[in-house]
Amino acid sequence: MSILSVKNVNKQFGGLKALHEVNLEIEAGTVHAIIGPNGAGKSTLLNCFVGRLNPDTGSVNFDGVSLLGMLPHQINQVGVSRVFQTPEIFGDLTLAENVMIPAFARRDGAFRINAWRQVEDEQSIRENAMHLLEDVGLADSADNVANQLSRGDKRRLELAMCLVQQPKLLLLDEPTAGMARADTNNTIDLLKKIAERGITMVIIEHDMHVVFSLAQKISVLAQGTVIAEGLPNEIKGHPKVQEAYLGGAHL
Amino acid sequence: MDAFLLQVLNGLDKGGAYALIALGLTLVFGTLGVVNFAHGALFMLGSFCAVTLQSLLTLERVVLDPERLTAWGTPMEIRTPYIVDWFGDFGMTLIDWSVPLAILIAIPIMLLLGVIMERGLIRHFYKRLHADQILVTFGLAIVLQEIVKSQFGANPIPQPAPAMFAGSADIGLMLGFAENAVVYPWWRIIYLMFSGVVIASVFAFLQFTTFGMVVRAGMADRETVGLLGIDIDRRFTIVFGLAAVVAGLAGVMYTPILSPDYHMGMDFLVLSFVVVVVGGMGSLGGAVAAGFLLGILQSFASMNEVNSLIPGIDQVVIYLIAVVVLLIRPRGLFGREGVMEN
Amino acid sequence: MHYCGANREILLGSRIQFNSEDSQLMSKIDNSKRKFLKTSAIIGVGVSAPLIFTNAHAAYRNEPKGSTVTFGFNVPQTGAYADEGADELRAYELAVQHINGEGDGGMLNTFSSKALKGNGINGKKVVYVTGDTQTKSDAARASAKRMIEKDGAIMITGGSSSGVAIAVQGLCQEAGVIFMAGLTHSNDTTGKDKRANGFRHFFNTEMTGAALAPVLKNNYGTDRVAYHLTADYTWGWSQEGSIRKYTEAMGWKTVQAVKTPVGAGDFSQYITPVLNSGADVLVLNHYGKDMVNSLTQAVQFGLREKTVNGKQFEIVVPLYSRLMAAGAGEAVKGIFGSTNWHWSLQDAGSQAFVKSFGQAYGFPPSQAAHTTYCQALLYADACQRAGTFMPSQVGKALEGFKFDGLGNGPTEYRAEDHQCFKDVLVVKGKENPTSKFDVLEVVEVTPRAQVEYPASMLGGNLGPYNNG
Amino acid sequence: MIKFNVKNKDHILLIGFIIVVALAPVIFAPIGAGYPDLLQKFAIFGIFAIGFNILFGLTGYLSFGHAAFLGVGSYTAVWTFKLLTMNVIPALILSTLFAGLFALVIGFIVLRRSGIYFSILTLAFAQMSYNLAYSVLTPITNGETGLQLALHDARVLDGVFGVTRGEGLPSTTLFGMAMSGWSGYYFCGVVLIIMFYISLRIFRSPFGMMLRAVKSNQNRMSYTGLNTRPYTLAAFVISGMYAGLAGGLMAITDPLAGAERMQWTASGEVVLMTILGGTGTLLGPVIGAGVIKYFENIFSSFNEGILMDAFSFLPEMLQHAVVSITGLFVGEGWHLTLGALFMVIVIFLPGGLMEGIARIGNVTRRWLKPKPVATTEADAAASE
Repeated sequence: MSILSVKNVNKQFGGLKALHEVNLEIEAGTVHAIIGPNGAGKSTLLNCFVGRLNPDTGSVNFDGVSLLGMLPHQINQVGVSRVFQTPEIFGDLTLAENVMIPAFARRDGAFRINAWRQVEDEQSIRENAMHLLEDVGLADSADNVANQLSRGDKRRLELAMCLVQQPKLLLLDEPTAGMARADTNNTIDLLKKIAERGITMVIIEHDMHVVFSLAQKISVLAQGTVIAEGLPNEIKGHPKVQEAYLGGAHL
Repeated sequence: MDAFLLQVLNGLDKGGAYALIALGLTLVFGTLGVVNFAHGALFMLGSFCAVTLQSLLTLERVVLDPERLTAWGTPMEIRTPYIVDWFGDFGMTLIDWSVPLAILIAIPIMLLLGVIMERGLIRHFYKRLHADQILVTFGLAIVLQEIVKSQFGANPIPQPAPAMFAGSADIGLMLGFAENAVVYPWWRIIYLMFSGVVIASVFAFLQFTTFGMVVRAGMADRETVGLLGIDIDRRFTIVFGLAAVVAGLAGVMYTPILSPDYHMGMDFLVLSFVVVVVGGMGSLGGAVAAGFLLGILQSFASMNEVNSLIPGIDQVVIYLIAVVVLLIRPRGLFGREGVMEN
Repeated sequence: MHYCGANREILLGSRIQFNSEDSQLMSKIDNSKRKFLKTSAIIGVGVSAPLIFTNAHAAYRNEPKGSTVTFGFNVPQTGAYADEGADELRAYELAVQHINGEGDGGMLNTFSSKALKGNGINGKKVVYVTGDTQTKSDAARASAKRMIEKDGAIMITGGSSSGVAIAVQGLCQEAGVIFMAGLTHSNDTTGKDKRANGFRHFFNTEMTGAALAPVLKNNYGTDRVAYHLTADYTWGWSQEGSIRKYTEAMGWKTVQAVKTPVGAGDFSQYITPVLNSGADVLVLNHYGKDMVNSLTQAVQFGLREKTVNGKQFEIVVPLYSRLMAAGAGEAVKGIFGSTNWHWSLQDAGSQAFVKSFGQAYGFPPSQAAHTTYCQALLYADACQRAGTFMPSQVGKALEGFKFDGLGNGPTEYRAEDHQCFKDVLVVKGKENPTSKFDVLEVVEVTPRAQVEYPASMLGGNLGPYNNG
Repeated sequence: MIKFNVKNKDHILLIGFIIVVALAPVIFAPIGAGYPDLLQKFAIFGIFAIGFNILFGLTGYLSFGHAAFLGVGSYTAVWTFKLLTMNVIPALILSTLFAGLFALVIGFIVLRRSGIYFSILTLAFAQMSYNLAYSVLTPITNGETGLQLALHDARVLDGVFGVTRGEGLPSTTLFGMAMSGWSGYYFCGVVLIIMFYISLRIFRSPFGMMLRAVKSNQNRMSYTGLNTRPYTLAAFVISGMYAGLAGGLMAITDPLAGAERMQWTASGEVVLMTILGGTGTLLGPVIGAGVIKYFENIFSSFNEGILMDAFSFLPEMLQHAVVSITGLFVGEGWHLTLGALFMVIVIFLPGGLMEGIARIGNVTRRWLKPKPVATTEADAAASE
């Protein structure tokens, strides 16, 4: 069953066609990678899923609901979480707080003045958050300020923040960008574990090692259109893909 | 029609002053990223350059006249400025021209003050929070104005324009209106031209010199310029000095219109911020455009016809425009995304 | 109400006494025993602080129980009127010296009432505390409250604007002390907003109108068209109203009256329409910095060189302050206005005051200094005559009090509104000043009869005295 | 764990705060501040700054127009006295409500922008309010003179409940207890404690955490499913209500409301109070408010006489020299001291006075028991 269905999406910036008639179906419970050279429109497409951009024409449906015209926080509330290329966390807050905030968002909705109860009274939220921090291996520094973390740890924190919301769809924008090899492998392992829980994931990634370690299905985007789609093995030898990547240097 | 023309002139004149004050402020914003609440104080210090020169030129030789007594019984003092003693009529001319002459001393003094301020204080606040910058520069502004107050008192000190420029020009007569229809003071016309020249010079300096190119690049993208290995620190110092000079010159030339007092910097502070923000943070062209826009609209709002229609509009027009502009254009007239939004 | 205990009162009083003694006699022989006393007095204030919760059984608010009585001088020390405030303070220091029998006695020698003997008031030495009004109502009330609540001031005096005067007057009424207004010119101070505990020596816009109009008539004729620029607050409106009333009565027309924002700085947009309006007189109902700027700029626009309706264009500044007029420089020359008092007056009282002020400070006093000096003296005299400092008794002693020798000719503190009635000066910017203090010349001393009006005209209600 | 720590520390903080407020007349007497009016000002501006800190300290939105809400509160309170009753409770409630309403309207507009653009928008609205209150709105505000009580005021409720009219102007009461002098101070003090406690709860609540998240990263908030606008608006309105309450208290202790209370300098003052004391800390704003009001009222009152007295132990020549130098900083020069203080604090204590206190605390603690303590972070958490 397809959980995210993208039909005939077009997006233009001035004279530049960023997306052209993009069609995409994401199967529930799978890891779907979107790859493509720089400027292919991957990030634009992702932004159309989360409400940062609105497609000029076409439709984006998530779980039967149209995402068009919805604001980012509304889209999150229907079950889509996103990890950014450069980790977006609450740098001035502690790790525990970083994870508690999304937990509150899931429990209390987009807005609630919960001003009289104290954070320490919210034991279940905190336990939940600590649990997630343990999952990503950051429980020891739960009460440290998030800004002090390394880039890889920030990414893990961001993942915990998304996972605490138990999303139906998790979008990852280059989750290993700028990471050392060891860190990358750790992240792959972590993502594999997440995938095993049955969470649908869409990954944008340059690193083919990551893509082929995780993805069950791959779509290739070039110059704003999907030029190929299929299982990892099919994509590996696809001539169009080779061409798009200038002789397949990456493969 | 003549009333309209007069208000346009008023607006341009005001706009010139606003633009001149805002120019330095936005320059410091754009390049150094510093919210400088002491900018009004620089304007005030500039005008006190004129006051200082005037009091130097009119240093007097005091002779006591034992024949005549003051009302409280001490001998009457007869005072003659030394400079008149030495140079006679030429001395009188020098005193008469003290305001334009003050430009000559204001440039080095303001440059020096600017450099000292930047090196001694502002520099250490580049990386600090804007709130900290506000507090420290506001404190500096108070300290500066209190020092001026202790030296010159709180009352305004008259600074007449040279006698040559006293009185007004009947512009209307030249344009075919009736006599006295469009009359405008010579000094204000000079001020308008002066602000035009200063604004043009600043733009030319930034446009056509290598130094200016680097500064403009710095305004567009500070980090990259830093990465290029250009010694940006020294340039920042000079930019701050330049801003101080521009504010100072605006102050010097404004003294015949507004007798300077120690508090005038604070009076202009809010206004200059509004101008800069309406223009768009860090946009030089925006500051100039906003200065003239606000000046002209303020003049028109003060017309009896407008004011009787909407009572009190002249009191709030500046702020009203600021609100409207910011609601329509989120970053002011020519502001860029991401500047001073956090 | 619960106020400072008597113990604390005395300790505070003694501390303040030392202060003012020192300020009066700058060069005195130091005395180590006194030093010890002072120190212990200051510590005493701290130790005795809890006593503030005990109730003093005083007959009235801040009744002086020791050997001293405390005045509170509330003047602008920061902001636009700081120089005027400094001058007021100088005059107050002089007044305190004279009341305590130091210095040359100043106007006490010419004052018609001889109650004060130069030994303080009711046998008590006068000491004082000071505060900064900042020319803001809130700040002025806060500093007046400090002087009343903390320093035990029996009377508050000073100020340089009507808004502040009315605000502080209201406070003194509530607190139960006497307020002797400083420089305040709005009708409201002793009109709409008058209070039993408040007294004003300074004149008001009504008197300015009545005094100025005949002089304007003599100099500019009856066929004139006036254009008013008015500072947009209560004093400005009051001033505009009075001038219009008296000039229109003698035949002038008012073509336009425009309100200008306070502190506008640049008035060009208000001045430019004047020439084309058909007006041949511009009345600037501005005071302080606004007056300096609007006058300088109006002259710059060449208005006075123009001929309109076949007549020379003229500018009028109804209320002059010499200190501020100096800020306008050349622009004031030949411009008519009014003032409460001027140091060039030749009567014995004025000369005595100018002499002692000039000798103490090296320059002549301003009208603000004069009015505050008079107020301090008048209050002291009333207390002496009443034999007490109780506000209601002192007030009764001031009501209807007739006196002379304080520089404005025979004067009366009218009982109905606590306003002084005296001669009003019409002045003109001097063409050939001999010194930087010689800015104005007196063109006419308008006799008191000409500026009197019925108290009911300005409304308001004194209410009863409050003794706290 | 930290939870336990925070709660305990909060209790100690609150109890300490109550003790200081209760004993303020004694504590502040030695420095010359132990009289009702100044202590009332400490409490009132403390409330104002605490409220401002909920907006600025937590969300990072720097409002330069908060004095407008204070002014609205004051006008509302005086009008309540004039029209309804001299009892202070309705005035207090109405001034808070009206200020909140005003803040809701203004906030709805200005919160469309952030950063300096937000600051200028708030400044613009406040300056418009001030200018209009000073001139055109005089029938409502009584302009420059300020809104005052009058003998013939309606005071409908007082009439209904048969409160007898005296000869003179009535004074504000709390069911018969006069609200000037010491009783006025204790009323303000109790309100201050309540407002401090509310602020403490907000700081430690999930809502407070959301507000800190706004300051930290609005983008992340949106993608976490949180709508930032209502959060900022709520903070804006809450702090506006704090300001209105403070304005109401000003009118209660001194029934006069002047337009200058709304001027930008008054808005700037609360900004300075907050930064001076320590932005985002619980106690900092109260301390900052106290310091600034102390300078305004006490430093300005030191005249030459008092100085001569204070330095009379010096030889005469030296005495005059010292007096003329110190004279620059007190009396009419008190602004200079304040300006210099701003600079010194921000240069040497970036976290405001609270940082200074924390540093002193750390040093003493290290000095008392020289083992490595992990309390520093807990301290920071407690004060943040």
